[in-house]
Amino acid sequence: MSDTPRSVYLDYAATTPVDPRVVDAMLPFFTERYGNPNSLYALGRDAYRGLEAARESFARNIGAADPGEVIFTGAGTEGDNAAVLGIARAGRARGKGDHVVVSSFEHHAILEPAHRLAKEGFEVTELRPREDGIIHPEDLRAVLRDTTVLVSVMHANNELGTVQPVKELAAATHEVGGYFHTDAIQALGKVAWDAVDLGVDAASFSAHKIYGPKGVGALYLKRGTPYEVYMIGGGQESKKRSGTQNVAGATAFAKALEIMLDERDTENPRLAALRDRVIDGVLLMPHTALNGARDVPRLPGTANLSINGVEGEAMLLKLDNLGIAVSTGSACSSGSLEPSHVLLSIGLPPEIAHGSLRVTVGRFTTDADVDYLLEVLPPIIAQLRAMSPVYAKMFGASA
Amino acid sequence: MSDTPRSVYLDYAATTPVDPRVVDAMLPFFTERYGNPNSLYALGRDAYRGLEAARESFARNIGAADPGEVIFTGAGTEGDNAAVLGIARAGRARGKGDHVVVSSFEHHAILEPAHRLAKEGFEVTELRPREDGIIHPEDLRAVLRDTTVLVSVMHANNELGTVQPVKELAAATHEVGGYFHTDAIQALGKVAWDAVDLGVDAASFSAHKIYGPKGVGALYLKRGTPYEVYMIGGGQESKKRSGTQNVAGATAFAKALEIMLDERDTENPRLAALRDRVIDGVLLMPHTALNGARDVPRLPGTANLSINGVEGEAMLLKLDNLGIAVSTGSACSSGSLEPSHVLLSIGLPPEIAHGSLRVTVGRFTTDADVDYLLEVLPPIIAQLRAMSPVYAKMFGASA
Amino acid sequence: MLYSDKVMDHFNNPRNVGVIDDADGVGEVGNPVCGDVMKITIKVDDTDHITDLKFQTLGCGAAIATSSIVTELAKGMTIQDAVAITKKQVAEELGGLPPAKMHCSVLATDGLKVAVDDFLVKHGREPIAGPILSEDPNFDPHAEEEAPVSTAEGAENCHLHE
Amino acid sequence: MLYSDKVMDHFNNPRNVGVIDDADGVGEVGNPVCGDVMKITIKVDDTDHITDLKFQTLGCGAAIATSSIVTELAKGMTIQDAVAITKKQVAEELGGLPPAKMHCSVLATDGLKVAVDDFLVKHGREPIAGPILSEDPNFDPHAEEEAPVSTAEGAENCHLHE
Ligand SMILES: Cc1ncc(COP(=O)(O)O)c(C=O)c1O
Ligand SMILES: Cc1ncc(COP(=O)(O)O)c(C=O)c1O
Repeated sequence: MSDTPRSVYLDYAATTPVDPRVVDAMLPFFTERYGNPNSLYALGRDAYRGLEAARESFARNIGAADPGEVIFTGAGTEGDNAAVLGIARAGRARGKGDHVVVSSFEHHAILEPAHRLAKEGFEVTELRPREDGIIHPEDLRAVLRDTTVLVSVMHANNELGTVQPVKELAAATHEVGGYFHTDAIQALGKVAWDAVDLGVDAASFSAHKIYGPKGVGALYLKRGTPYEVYMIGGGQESKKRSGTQNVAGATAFAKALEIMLDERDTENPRLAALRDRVIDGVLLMPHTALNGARDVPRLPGTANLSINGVEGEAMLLKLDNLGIAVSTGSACSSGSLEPSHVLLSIGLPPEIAHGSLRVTVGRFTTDADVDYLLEVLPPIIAQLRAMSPVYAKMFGASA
Repeated sequence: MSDTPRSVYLDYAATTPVDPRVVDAMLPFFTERYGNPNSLYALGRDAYRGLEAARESFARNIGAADPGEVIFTGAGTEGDNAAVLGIARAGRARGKGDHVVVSSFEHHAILEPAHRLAKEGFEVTELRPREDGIIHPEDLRAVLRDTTVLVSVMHANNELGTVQPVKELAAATHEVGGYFHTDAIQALGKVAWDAVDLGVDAASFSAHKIYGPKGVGALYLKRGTPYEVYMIGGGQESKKRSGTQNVAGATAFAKALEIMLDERDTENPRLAALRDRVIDGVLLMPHTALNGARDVPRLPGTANLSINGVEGEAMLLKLDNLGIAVSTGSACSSGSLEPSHVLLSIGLPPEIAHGSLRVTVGRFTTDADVDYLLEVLPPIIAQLRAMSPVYAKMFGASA
Repeated sequence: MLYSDKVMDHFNNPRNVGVIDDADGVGEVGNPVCGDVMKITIKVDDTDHITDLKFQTLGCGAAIATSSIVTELAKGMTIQDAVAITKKQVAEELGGLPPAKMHCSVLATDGLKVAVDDFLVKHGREPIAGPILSEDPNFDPHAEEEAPVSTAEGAENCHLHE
Repeated sequence: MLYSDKVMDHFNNPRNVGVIDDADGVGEVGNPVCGDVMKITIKVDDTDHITDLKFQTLGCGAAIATSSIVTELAKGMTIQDAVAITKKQVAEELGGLPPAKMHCSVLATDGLKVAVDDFLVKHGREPIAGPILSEDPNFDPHAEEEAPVSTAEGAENCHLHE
């Protein structure tokens, strides 16, 4: 174990540092190019050009048919709320029906709006993934109806890292005339993303997951998709999202995506190798397992493991003592006693889900970081298991 | 007229440059203190401390009873939407009734949500200001009912700069048991603002009007105020606003407000003097008038003038040619032919409202800037009036 | 919303501003209530060619620029060709107009049409210009544009957009 | 959510960890399904004083810290005093607990109570601990906290909060 205090960030799925190149791209918009992009004079036009340049770059990089299909928002959560509430309500108003399908391992930014829709009289189906961490198109087909107005399935699950067959899911949804939205917040910049090719009607994105700033998101809304506007007022963003646009943030997001795509071909294999070292290293310990199937499409950087007989928060805090940042699906920070709904959705028993460990590697992760994690983790696990009154009973004596 | 190209920004009510001190306060949160404030490990706790320090400072500076009453949002518009929709709906659910009052010269970020409420079956009264640009408490009293659940009147009007008697309006609302919200986006940092003293139940704020970044807002929500959460998901901001918090933005906003308050005692009189020079200078021209009464409480920096016989956008573009940025209430940039609803609300005929000029001075405005405006404006007005087929007819021959 | 360079050129250096005192035809369209009024005066020769024309406009940048370009386009044309100038043509000549400004090009072509008909009627001839769009209460200047996404509130633009 | 330094100290250096093999009383409370299990073993002398006690805990930082502090508090106490230790007292001793973690302090005091009653019953005496909160299916660990603002959905916290 190293003697000097270290700081090893392995929670890139939670948030990322802003890349210095992204900071540089955004800085001029604070003090120089500060105009309101809706103002007619030179300073406003300049800000407008900055905003539209960001929109064009972003639209191109997500394969939108035209830049007007990209709406900048104030959070990934905002795009999720706007898409689920807006498409379902407007679609129903168009007479399409009132059945909505969301996967049961969506982020709460999707699930909560779906619950709100249920209160408004929509019929909401929560479709469970299989144990492999995937929503299978045939499972979706089995619940689709003629009245299905909206299906929302995330592109990559934030806890498991499993990548969903979005193209097939969208096609299945279109067979019954429904609209398909995907929360692509974890997928963007990591998996191939082309709106036209995927055939989705809407998608949400968040900048702070790809080395952009927090509080900046985007919503892709294919032209013609029914949509009741979520945030209303001054009519900015072609009347689709009111509020003075965050030009610096939009510029940052576009730049962040450009960098992701420029570096993806070399970065993805590097991250996948680091992730595989984490997985293999952890699986050397007894009573551990990878969550979700190993051989399904996966994000390069995300590993979610069950470490039986320990409670996740305790493990997290012990790692934190040594400067390592990871996350867990235990009930830890929640007021409720329920562990991660994602892990439960793929069939993990709660007592196992409480001991899950999510490690996500990213742009600044090195081999040495993984070495360090794999060096310090086993003794921590052993120590916590030794302290447990039930580990020996449940899993056999050896820690 | 100066020979060198100049850039004179006189549209501080539209947006402001970010103060360099604010940029400095925010920078560490991009690349160093980048943790997710909801994460348990050191980096997350550090971000959490940053976020809570911003909340405490902001709460103290708006006179909130405790920091938990401040919710950070992704735009001024978001706070307006959240307050109007959230309080009215939750208040009605509590059995308070379904009558809502908004002033007719609110920002669209209030009016649009009010219209949405009307579609949901609320009874919405749009209360007109008097010609002086003020909502008089007795006029509010005259429309209040036992069933009034929400009254929303802006603290300072963004076009006129007139400051509303919020304390009296809130008290009148409380007499019938309603809740009072104010859009304090233009007032913050400029007029005395103490939530407890004013007695408001909710208020919205936006950072980019006080030298903070765009895309950052805050909502004050007095403890106990009924509220249906607007943006739902991960449950951040004590479950009152989901989405990973923009720690850099919150820090920037808090810092921006601190600077405003630190400098207010010297800055307000300086700005008021500049504004008065603008008003007096413009009124020297024939067929001009100040919009809103001169002797009512006013923001220090905002002047709104009618310049008869010209169209606002043309005037704005001519000034822009000379490097001056101002704004107008003409229908200019709007698809509709309607001029500013604010100017119409105080009784201006549309043909006069089309010729309005809003000049707002701010932190970086100098006496020379005002000199320059007053030097170039009269010939522009004369030129445009000479080009008008109706000026001579309507206002007499002399331009 | 951005104006093309051509629009800005015509706004800043409008061609043919003024009033022809002994005009053969006069057209005035628009309404100060809507913020736009255009007056156009024309001289027409024996072969129905427009030999000179001048305009005055109260209105926004686009209103002034479209007025100016219409006078430039029409100069030398026959009155028959002049009334056939379309708002699309005007917009194209200017390198495009922001969607919200398309109604301005109607104002300019309408002014010209009214002036031509005024000339014809004064000379005892039949008017040829056809309906004057900007005076039709049912005319929707945005009819040809893509329908905006429903806002469910039909939010009109905020004038100050802030 | 921030833990106090005292909580972190007890989490990182838990006192009295282990099992007393010849314990006079044993208490085990909690459930792996909920993520928290605590086992406590105690030695009691002839004057009903707790002379030694050890614990094992599967659980979060607060669960381990509250277990640790309870053993420290109870050591040397009479069993009567020990069962009177409240969750509030435990939280205060630790310099406060985050609201979401208040239920952990119940677990620790409950474990001690069960161990004391186990000792008493084994010795043919009447149990004195009263109801075991964490085993009451209707017990709401948050009952004493301020009710959160209605989210209209009753949104529970996101576990990963991101
Ligand atoms: C009075 C008022 N309300 C609301 C807003 C909207 O704020 P934002 O643009 O930050 O959404 C503004 C300015 O934009 C304003 O001046
Ligand atoms: C899959 C997914 N959806 C939604 C969100 C919410 O995004 P934001 O925090 O930017 O609102 C996140 C992460 O926070 C996420 O991982």
